[in-house]
Amino acid sequence: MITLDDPIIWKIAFPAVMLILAPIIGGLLIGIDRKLTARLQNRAGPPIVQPFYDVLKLFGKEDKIVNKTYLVFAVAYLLTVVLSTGLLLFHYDLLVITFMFGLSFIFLVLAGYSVRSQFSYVGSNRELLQMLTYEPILLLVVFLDRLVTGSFQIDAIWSFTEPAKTEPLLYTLPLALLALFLILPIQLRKSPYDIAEAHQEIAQGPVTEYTGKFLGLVTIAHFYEVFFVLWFIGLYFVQNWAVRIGLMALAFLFSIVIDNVTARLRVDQMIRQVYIIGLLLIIVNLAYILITGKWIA
Amino acid sequence: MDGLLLLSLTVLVPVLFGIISYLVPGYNLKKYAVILCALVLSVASLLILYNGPQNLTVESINIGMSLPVSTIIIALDFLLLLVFLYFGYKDREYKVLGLAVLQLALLAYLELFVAGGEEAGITFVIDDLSIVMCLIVSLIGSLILLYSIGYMKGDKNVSSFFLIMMVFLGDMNALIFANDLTWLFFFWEGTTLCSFLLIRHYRDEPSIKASDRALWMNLLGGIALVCGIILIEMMYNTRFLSELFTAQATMPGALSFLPAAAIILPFAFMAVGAFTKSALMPFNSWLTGAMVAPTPVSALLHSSTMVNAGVYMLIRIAPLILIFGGGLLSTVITIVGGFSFMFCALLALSQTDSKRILAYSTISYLGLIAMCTGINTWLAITAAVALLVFHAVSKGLLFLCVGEITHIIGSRDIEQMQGLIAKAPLVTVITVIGLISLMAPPFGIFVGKWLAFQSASTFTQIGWSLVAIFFIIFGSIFSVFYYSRWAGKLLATKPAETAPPAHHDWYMEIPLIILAAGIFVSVALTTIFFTQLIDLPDIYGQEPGGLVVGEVLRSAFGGFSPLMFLILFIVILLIPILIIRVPKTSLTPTYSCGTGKEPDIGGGYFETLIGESKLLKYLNPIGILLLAILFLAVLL
Amino acid sequence: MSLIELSRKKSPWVIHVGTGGCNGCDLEILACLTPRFDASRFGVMSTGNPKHADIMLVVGPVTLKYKEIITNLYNQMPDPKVVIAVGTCASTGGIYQGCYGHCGSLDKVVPVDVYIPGCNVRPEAVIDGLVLGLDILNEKERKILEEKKKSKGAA
Amino acid sequence: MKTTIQFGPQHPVWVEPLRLKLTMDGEIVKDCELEAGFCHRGLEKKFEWDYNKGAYLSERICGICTQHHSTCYCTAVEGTMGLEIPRRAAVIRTIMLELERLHSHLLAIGLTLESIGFENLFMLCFRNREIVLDMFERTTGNRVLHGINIVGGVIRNIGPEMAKELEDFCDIMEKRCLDLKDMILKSYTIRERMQGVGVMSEQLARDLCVVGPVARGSNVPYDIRAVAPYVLYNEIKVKPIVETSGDCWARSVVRVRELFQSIDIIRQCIPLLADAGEDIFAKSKTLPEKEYFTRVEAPRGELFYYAKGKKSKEMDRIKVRTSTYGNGPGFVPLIKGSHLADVGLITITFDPCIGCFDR
Amino acid sequence: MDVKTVTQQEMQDVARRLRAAGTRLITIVGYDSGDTIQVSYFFQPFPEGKAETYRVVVPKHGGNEEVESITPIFPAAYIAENELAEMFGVHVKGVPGRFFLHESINAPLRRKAP
Repeated sequence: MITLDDPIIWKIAFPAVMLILAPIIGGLLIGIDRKLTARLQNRAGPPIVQPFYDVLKLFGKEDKIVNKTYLVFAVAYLLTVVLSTGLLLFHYDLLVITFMFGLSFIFLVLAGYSVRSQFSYVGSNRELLQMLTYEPILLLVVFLDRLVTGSFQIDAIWSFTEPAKTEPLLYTLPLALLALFLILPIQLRKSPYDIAEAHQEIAQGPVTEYTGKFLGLVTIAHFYEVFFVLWFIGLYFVQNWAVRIGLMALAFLFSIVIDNVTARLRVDQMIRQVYIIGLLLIIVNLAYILITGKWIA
Repeated sequence: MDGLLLLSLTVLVPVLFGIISYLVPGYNLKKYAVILCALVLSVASLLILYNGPQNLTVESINIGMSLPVSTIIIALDFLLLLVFLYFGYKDREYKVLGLAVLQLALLAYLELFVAGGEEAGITFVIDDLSIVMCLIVSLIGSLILLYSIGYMKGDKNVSSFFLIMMVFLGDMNALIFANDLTWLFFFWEGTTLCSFLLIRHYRDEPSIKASDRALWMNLLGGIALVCGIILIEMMYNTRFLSELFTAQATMPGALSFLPAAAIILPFAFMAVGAFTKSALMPFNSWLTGAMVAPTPVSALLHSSTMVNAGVYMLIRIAPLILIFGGGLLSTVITIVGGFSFMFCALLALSQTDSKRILAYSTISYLGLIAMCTGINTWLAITAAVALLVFHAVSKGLLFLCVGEITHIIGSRDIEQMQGLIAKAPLVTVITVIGLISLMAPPFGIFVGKWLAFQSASTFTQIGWSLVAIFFIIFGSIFSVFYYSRWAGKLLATKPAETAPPAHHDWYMEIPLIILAAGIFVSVALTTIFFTQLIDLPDIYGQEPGGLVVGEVLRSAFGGFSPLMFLILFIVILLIPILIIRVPKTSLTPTYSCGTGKEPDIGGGYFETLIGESKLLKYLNPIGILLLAILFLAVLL
Repeated sequence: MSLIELSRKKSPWVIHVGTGGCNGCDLEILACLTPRFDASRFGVMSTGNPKHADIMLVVGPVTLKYKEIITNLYNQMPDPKVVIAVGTCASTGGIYQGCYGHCGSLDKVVPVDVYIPGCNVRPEAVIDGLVLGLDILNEKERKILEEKKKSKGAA
Repeated sequence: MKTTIQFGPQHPVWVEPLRLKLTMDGEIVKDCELEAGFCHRGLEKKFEWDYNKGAYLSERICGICTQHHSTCYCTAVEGTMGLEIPRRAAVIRTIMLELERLHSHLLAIGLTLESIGFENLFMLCFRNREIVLDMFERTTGNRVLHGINIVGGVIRNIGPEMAKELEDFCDIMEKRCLDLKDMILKSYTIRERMQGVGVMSEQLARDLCVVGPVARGSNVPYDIRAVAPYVLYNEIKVKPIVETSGDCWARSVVRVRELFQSIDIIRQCIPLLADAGEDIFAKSKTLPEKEYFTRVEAPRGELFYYAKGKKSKEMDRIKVRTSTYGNGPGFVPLIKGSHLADVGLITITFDPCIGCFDR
Repeated sequence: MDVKTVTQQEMQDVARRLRAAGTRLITIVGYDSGDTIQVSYFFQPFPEGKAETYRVVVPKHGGNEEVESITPIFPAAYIAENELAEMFGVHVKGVPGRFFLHESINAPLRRKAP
């Protein structure tokens, strides 16, 4: 008899179900995002399930293909994102998850590069620059996390945040959370840092040349990404499920609001700002950890 | 099997075959000599692996009469320096002349005044580290030899080329096994000579210039090394590396003005020697200059021989530094390594010449290895050895690929390599595999970086740990940048581009295929490698619980399974490759705002921002400053 | 109606091509996407990239220089696709008839499915035209499938 | 090797066709080549017909500044005839011109903001613009192409009730524009993107003889309403609004400030309607074989019509020199050396009207 | 409107003088009267003053008419001169003469000689 307290439920069944639900949640979030954005702009906006209509429609379209290579990488991109989401849900090593998520971006970049198209090329270049921007911050946050909890394992982080042991990570790493919020727009591809897919400059960047099914696959990958990024943020800071979901919602709303009150910045501005502000936040937080001695060697 | 026999197989046989190939007429005969040599070398190295660790003492050689090896080596050593003097004089290169004279003086001082009596000791040590190194040198070296059969066809200096290549391999093997420091010094200078001769292979203006630069920088390193040896003999009273572990350090009267902590000084000198050999930051220019040499030479220098000697030395002395309390020295080595890692990656970002990119990336990865030896924990040294192996395989492969690509398109510029996959699918796919193996999980370099990251997280002083983490993160990201850009260039095809029938030169392509397979095999065997071939001195202790649990690499903070991820990686790429079919009817041109014109793509190397001319003028002084700090750290 | 057909009706992505009109209709198309008229209620999204688009909105008489470009764009759109001629000049040439610089109406260049008359069109008319185009999308797909079946049967 | 990018003719950021061939090094544009003519219909040839129809044709040169085109055309033809239009017609024309400036500037600001990815404010601009279009619809019956100018005057009157509505409209519009101004001028990201980007120095502006907000953004106070007053601008004095920095920011700020200027002018015009007589058009005379040219300050700058009559109902030659035509040489030197991300922005702050440019 | 008719050479001098005085070029208008092509240059003194018009009359001889360019003096004249060249089929020195028109169309505003 399996009860709700059975570790199997939480270790295997729950992650598996979430992995299947992830694109649906991600899609719905994007739908909510579009609706909210529309409301903020005084529009009615599309229905919340619009992203699914879009994807389904794309699967019913003809494929116009440039070559095989970029299709291979698109599928690889999707699979890698799914894989990293799975690793995240199944509580693998955080460092490996971060790198796997980075690998998905590498695949996207290679996909963009391998079509010899003007906008794909520029978009891939920008995608790389974006990676250059957010990955250090992300890794540093992971490192800070390890410094406080003494492990890269998610299980350890979670057991660490149990209130019985010590205070939630949120109290020790508040600025790291802010740094994550700072790179959130890059990962969710939202203004002010949505430069790789800057519609008004380079069409859709690396995604420009995809049609039909493969565009649909890339879109699904994006659903997973949204889920991944929010789950990643929710992962850290508090043990309480309600507060954790609240934090995810906060991050999501934050990204929507920021998207709506900012213009898109240029690449150089993005790199400068994220490096300066992000590194500053992390260094201050690090100093705080070191001074208060809340770290484990 | 007899260790001595194996040793002579790995050291003397290449030299012998080299001489044979030099003497026999005709390319075909030379070819067979080379192939035979490669075979013997590979088999010998595998036998050494099979045979396991042992210590050997070689005192004399019997060829009719008994010759003391030490004397021969000392004689050869002086001869070598005279050769350097000759070249310095010939090229009017006064730096070389001066340094060679200085080195001669120091060597004479060492032999005449410092060297203790003729006490016997272990002259060659075959331990796990040297076995790993020997495997790298012999296996990858052999493949490069095979490859150069195809590559050097028609070259007019091919006889001397093969001779030097093979001597180089033998010399390198000897260097790896040498335990007697004076012998080690001879082999060390031997690699300098071989690389010098190989770099000036084409005998034209740029090669001569580059070779002279390589020579004087390496002579500088030689001086540092000989200083280190002199000091070791003075302070530790031994000339055997293996005896240093148990040696008692005493400050000799002549050096009594130095503080007590200066017993670590010889290792600082040896580290500087290693830096020059590995071309770390202030000395990087010789390695980038060496790109004028034929590509197999570059491959040899970068992957299996020359530069590895430097980091090998660092790994060798790392436990000694730990024993004799050189924490500060280690920290500086970390900084120098990390500095090279990050900034050479940044420099590589601004390059278009594929060989220069590879050169900078080599320096950057050697920096990472040096950094690991600086962190100097069990995990870090493991990371260093792992990186050494994986880097050698991937980098060797990439250099050979570049050589082949140069043969196909006649250019080393990565801009010219656009859409190569349509022209030469095999070599392109292999190159892309090589590139991905240097940046992406789960390949070897990633395993190494992961270990380095883990070990940097445990670095004893948290402040320096942060600096190390910073270097690792940014260096890795920069590497990802330039490698993926290059890979993208290779893959960028026009729609419906058809391939002309490619010409296959199997001498060149078989090594490529073997090395590419080697990348996958090496990842698959990672865990075995870590359990079987990493045996570190007791000073490091053992990682609690061990590094490998089942198929999973595990550190104190986390773990992952390379094999599982390798399989996942292959599956992720194979599924689409097998499933996707592209019908001819659905081919379309790319979106070009409706004009229907094919775009040119390229550029974007940020030369104005991070070009060599911009960065190096700041980086070189900083590198020199770091070296100064290194000595200060020892003396203060 | 299958799920895909339903979503096809719910998610028309448009590409807006101005070929040489007076801008009036272009602006009304923009107005369609903005708060007052908000065609995104029906899932309309302006992509600006033919490879992602289902519906091409063409404004203005096709000028000689633009002729080739509009064929290129049309060929890059994946099936099923609908072309809508927005405004009188795209439909017939309008007031510009007889000018030397253009080749008349849009249907001389690419097949047109929906004509929206008016000089200039009103946003309501544009939305109406879009909705008309949605049904044609599914019809076209059915036709394409039938043809495929036929050619398979013939083979 | 460099990247070449075909920026247009069909490009997501551009409503109208224009092609820029950009040669890039990374993100920086090294060279820029302009190709136009994708909108060239041959209207100057077409103008050689009945001068009454010409007013409608001139409106269709450009759907954004239709009023200015037809006013300028009519004034030119009236000039050849020596025809004096009734005062009421002049007032109505002035009101219409300024209304049109409002909607055109709102459009230009909105598109500028969209080109830097600020969708929210773009939507806001368009929302405000709808009110202006409503006003057009109330007064002329059309949202975009109004068709009220004929040679000799206008064909739609603005009655007292409508004048009242116009007043209300001015109040609402002013309030909304103030909000908009606050949002644009105080936004950090907009300033970050626009300040110092695409700087046209005063010297360059004078050399290239650029017009309109582009010139005024570069501290060249060139405004036809002040330099060569037409319709009612003799009475209603207009002081050119200038900004000194010459970048995208300055050009946009000029437009934002001109919104208030236009509202102010409309406000001044409304009382004049009351005692302006009842005639809204004068009977036209026969077309003499004379030439004449007129200029008006269109939203994008100086608009020039040259008219030459024939001894029949048909015109002999109409030359239209639009404002974008004057600004055309301006953006190529600015794009060179800028970021790719700024190419769209720079061109859009010139507010290019390709329909005008190519005719 | 008063028009001063000048020769091509005088026009160059006029242009130089006006440029030095800070005058703006409004535009260049071409007109085909049947047997001549009239090129009118419109200038606006700046900051104030009345617009000035200068006219150059080029007699037609079968498409080989040459007009001196003022683009070196007034960079703003580039597009206008281009248009003049392609619309009337005259050669304006140093100007490519193909900007707006599709390659299948030549000199649409040129009239047949009476």
